[in-house]
Amino acid sequence: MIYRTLKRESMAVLVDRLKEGGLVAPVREDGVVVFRPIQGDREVASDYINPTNSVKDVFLPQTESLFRFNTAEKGLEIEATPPEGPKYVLGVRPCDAAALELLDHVFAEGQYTDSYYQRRRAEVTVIGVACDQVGESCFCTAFGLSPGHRRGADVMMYRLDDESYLVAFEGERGHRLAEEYPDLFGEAPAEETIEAVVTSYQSREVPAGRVELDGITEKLDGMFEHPLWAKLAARCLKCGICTYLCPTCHCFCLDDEALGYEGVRYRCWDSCMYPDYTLMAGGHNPRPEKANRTRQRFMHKLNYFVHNHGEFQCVGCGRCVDKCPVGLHMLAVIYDIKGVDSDGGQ
Amino acid sequence: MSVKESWEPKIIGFCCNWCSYAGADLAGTSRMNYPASIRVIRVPCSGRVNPQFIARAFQLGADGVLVAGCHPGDCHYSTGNYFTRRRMLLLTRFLEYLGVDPDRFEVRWISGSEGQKFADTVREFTERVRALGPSPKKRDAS
Amino acid sequence: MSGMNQVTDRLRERVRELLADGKIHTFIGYERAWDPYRPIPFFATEAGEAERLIIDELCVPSTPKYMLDFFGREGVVGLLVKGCDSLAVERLLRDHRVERESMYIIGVACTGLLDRDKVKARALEEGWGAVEEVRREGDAFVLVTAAGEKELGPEYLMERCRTCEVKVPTVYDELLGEEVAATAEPRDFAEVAEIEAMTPAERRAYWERQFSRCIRCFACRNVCPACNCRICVFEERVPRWLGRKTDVGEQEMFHFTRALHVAGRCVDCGECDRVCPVNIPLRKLNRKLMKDIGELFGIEKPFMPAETEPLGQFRPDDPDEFE
Amino acid sequence: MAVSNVLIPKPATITEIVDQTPDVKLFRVVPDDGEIFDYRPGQCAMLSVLGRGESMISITSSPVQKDCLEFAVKRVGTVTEALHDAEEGFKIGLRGPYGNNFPVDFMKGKNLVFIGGGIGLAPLRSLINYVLAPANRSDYGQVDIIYGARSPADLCFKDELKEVWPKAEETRVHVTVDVGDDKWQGPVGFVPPFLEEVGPSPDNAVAITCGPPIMIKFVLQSLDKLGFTDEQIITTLEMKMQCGVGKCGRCNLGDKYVCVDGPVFSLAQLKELPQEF
Repeated sequence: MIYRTLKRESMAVLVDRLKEGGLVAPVREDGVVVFRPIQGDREVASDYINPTNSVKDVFLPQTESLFRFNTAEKGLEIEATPPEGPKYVLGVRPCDAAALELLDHVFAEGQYTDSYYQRRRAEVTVIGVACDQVGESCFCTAFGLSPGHRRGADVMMYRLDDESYLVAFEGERGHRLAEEYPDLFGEAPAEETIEAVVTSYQSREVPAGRVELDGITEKLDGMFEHPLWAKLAARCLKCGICTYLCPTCHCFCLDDEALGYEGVRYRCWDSCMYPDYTLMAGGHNPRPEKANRTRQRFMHKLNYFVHNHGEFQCVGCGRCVDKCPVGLHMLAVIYDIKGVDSDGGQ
Repeated sequence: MSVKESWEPKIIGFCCNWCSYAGADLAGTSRMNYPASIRVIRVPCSGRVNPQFIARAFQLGADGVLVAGCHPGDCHYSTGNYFTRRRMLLLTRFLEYLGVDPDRFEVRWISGSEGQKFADTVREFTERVRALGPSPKKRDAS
Repeated sequence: MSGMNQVTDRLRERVRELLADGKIHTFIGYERAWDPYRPIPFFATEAGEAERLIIDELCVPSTPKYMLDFFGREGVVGLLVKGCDSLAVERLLRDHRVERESMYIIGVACTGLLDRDKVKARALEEGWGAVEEVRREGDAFVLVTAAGEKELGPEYLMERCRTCEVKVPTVYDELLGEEVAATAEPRDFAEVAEIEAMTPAERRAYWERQFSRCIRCFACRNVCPACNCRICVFEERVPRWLGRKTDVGEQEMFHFTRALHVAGRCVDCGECDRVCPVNIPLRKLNRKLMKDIGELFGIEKPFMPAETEPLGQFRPDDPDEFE
Repeated sequence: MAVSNVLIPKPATITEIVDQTPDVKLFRVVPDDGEIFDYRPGQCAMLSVLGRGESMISITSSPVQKDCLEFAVKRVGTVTEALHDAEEGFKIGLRGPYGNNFPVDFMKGKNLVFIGGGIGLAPLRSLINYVLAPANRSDYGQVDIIYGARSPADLCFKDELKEVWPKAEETRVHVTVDVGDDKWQGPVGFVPPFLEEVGPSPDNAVAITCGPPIMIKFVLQSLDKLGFTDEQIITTLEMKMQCGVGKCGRCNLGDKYVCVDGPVFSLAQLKELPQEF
């Protein structure tokens, strides 16, 4: 871990340099802030709570080419398509950075790993910016995170004063960035200052994060058949906004596009909230109802994932809370789960 | 040779079976000259032309799209092309609204006896599209 | 002018009776939820749950589309319907996607809804805390919040409500609240004209920027009362109109086609705009078509139940600009 | 730097196609690099028809067969239709093997009762031929194969049912059809009552079943009547899958993924899982 400072005006210089290697950062556009590649005169946004899409877009893109194929002359050639993408992602909030470590459980650990994901994780430097504002929908502290947490981030910036940032560089990728641009970063401030700044962020109050999650996994163990799921699911629009914007949701499908002999197999996001997600070719669907699918989503995040990986599959970023058109989101559901008898009054 | 020089416009023509396709046939059998830029797709009636077809044509890289049907009042199915006319009036404006150059889209009424009109239409349309240059392709495969 | 909250007690009473008598098995209304500024659809299935129902000027989401979830199911569903929602009901009825007998409609006269985003922004800025009640006093709205009563002027009205002419539902089994006269501002298409005034290149860039943001959740389709096909063309496998790939051309194909599929059938409820997570101005697509339908065919309000679908009819003397 | 990914298949060739029923064909497949992966009975593989998609198919050949992989495929969807339209020599993509396998060690020394319906015989066949292979035969006791299909024409693996398995050591084959035809002289009726009629003893036995969900449901009831315990019943599940490696998210039953933790489960294990299949 090394600390440095960065002058506010040097931020623009840093952006310009990172741009050359390929940079994704939040951009304000038509009233929303979204992660976008920074090209041309696109300006990096500041003063946002969290971009609408998550940093997942960089590591597990919504659409990713896996390989090209050619079936000409009754043959078959398959050629892997190396993952493309930026080298830096800037403006990541601590919740999103932490979400990457949850994705790691799925794509970078265990019997099977995904080399494209791993390569991006190895090559992309995650530059976080600690949260100056806490959103009404933010609840990261419920998952042991905070507005100043560094889990999953290679670099984290904290506002030191009106003129400069305190920058923390962690691990190989973090240190490399510090070494690459020595002219941009100034000497670390006194240790007490560092301590005070970091602590002030990490102990920042997150009102919605007061929600208590103890025992919820165990309670859900007995709630598979609970009538709550049908009650919750009634209002679902089956749009999957919750899953697409979620930094930890990772379900995907594979899809071929071909013209003539040539084609590409893509990996594209999919969503457990879609009716055809589990529909089999013969017409059988193990999750035919909205209630089945809603149950799957919340059970996965609060129960199954915990059983498999030892932690919740949620970082409290609040995107589903903000963007679900009908308020069927993690916070509401947590309170509803806590509010019912686990036997459903049966 | 530069791309621009070697480039020939690609035009998709939706022609109604009863009038415009017959008109195209007549142009052919009468040995009239018209550019090979057009790929004719025969449809039972211009009313069959779903706006999706046109969107798909542009998406896959057509430089221009022509819809041709019987003259209003002469539809083989009495009224099909009246519905087409309403739809195409809206579509022309909508494509323009989305930023598609209106010169890339053309609707014409061409009867079975109007071989010359078909040939002229294709020639004029091709030249107009040629002046615009290639249309940006929006999808790599189907 | 009085607010919709005045009928809350009567609404709860009626729903309690209807559920207790078994006249309906479900009632779709609203409840104040985790975010009190954004009430959500609530499905009451037991008489006791009627107490949770609310109705006020923050109850924006449209309820009729949920009727499709009950397709093929026995029994009657109760539905709380505002003026705009009644047009959605009529849409589904005219498309033969619901049976009138399968619905028991409680209509409520509405004088305009609040723009929840605007209200929310102000509430957050000024720290109002939770809202408990919304009243209407004359032209103003009074929000009873944790920080006391807050008054909001008519500038907080939703854009679409300014020109609304259907304040009283066109279809209902019983009506709560007093009939209100339709006093609408004249409809204009300023936002459409703004795009029309751009150069072709600007328009192209504008829409490409919008469509490139699309995350393909298709919430706009799912919420739309006019998008009620049993199998959407974009779910068809053969022929395949849309791949899974994210690509501006694919997204454009989707939004272009959807706009034309609902052309002349759109009820201008604005739900597509509301649900879009990335602020694609979808209503500007539908409104462009609505504007042209008015100009070309003289059908100014194609969404009114008395009108025949503009694209399902013709006049021999329609304008003909094609040679 | 060479790139690879667990989701990228290897080219393979369909060397032979054998019609089984009007809608089932057997495909013999050889990887183009000549390396047939090691697998165990009950495992599956992903078959790609490039441009159409990919499907998880159970391997119906047994590991004792070294020259090729065999897949029995029913025509039900996009990919299987494309496979059915293919000719010998057609190139496909292949990756695998995936999933767990039948507990061949647990079964050692026991009598085996196979209960299959329709295409459900495909995964069982891998185990049957493994058990009946000379090298393994002495490890297992009596083998009963109880199999049914909608009609005589819909019986898969007719040669083995008629000619091969009945002649194997200590092996009995019992075949029924839902509806007979002019030539059919065997039993007629659904598999569950037929199973009760055959009445295999649960003593020192394991029942292995695969078939359509509705058949399985009633077979489980019949096995219960016959005295089989949940630990003695083994089945293999089918789910929609895209990745085969426990990542794409759709084939889970609770915290278990059918593609990696299954597809083979004992009834005892299955009862511990959410009933969502």
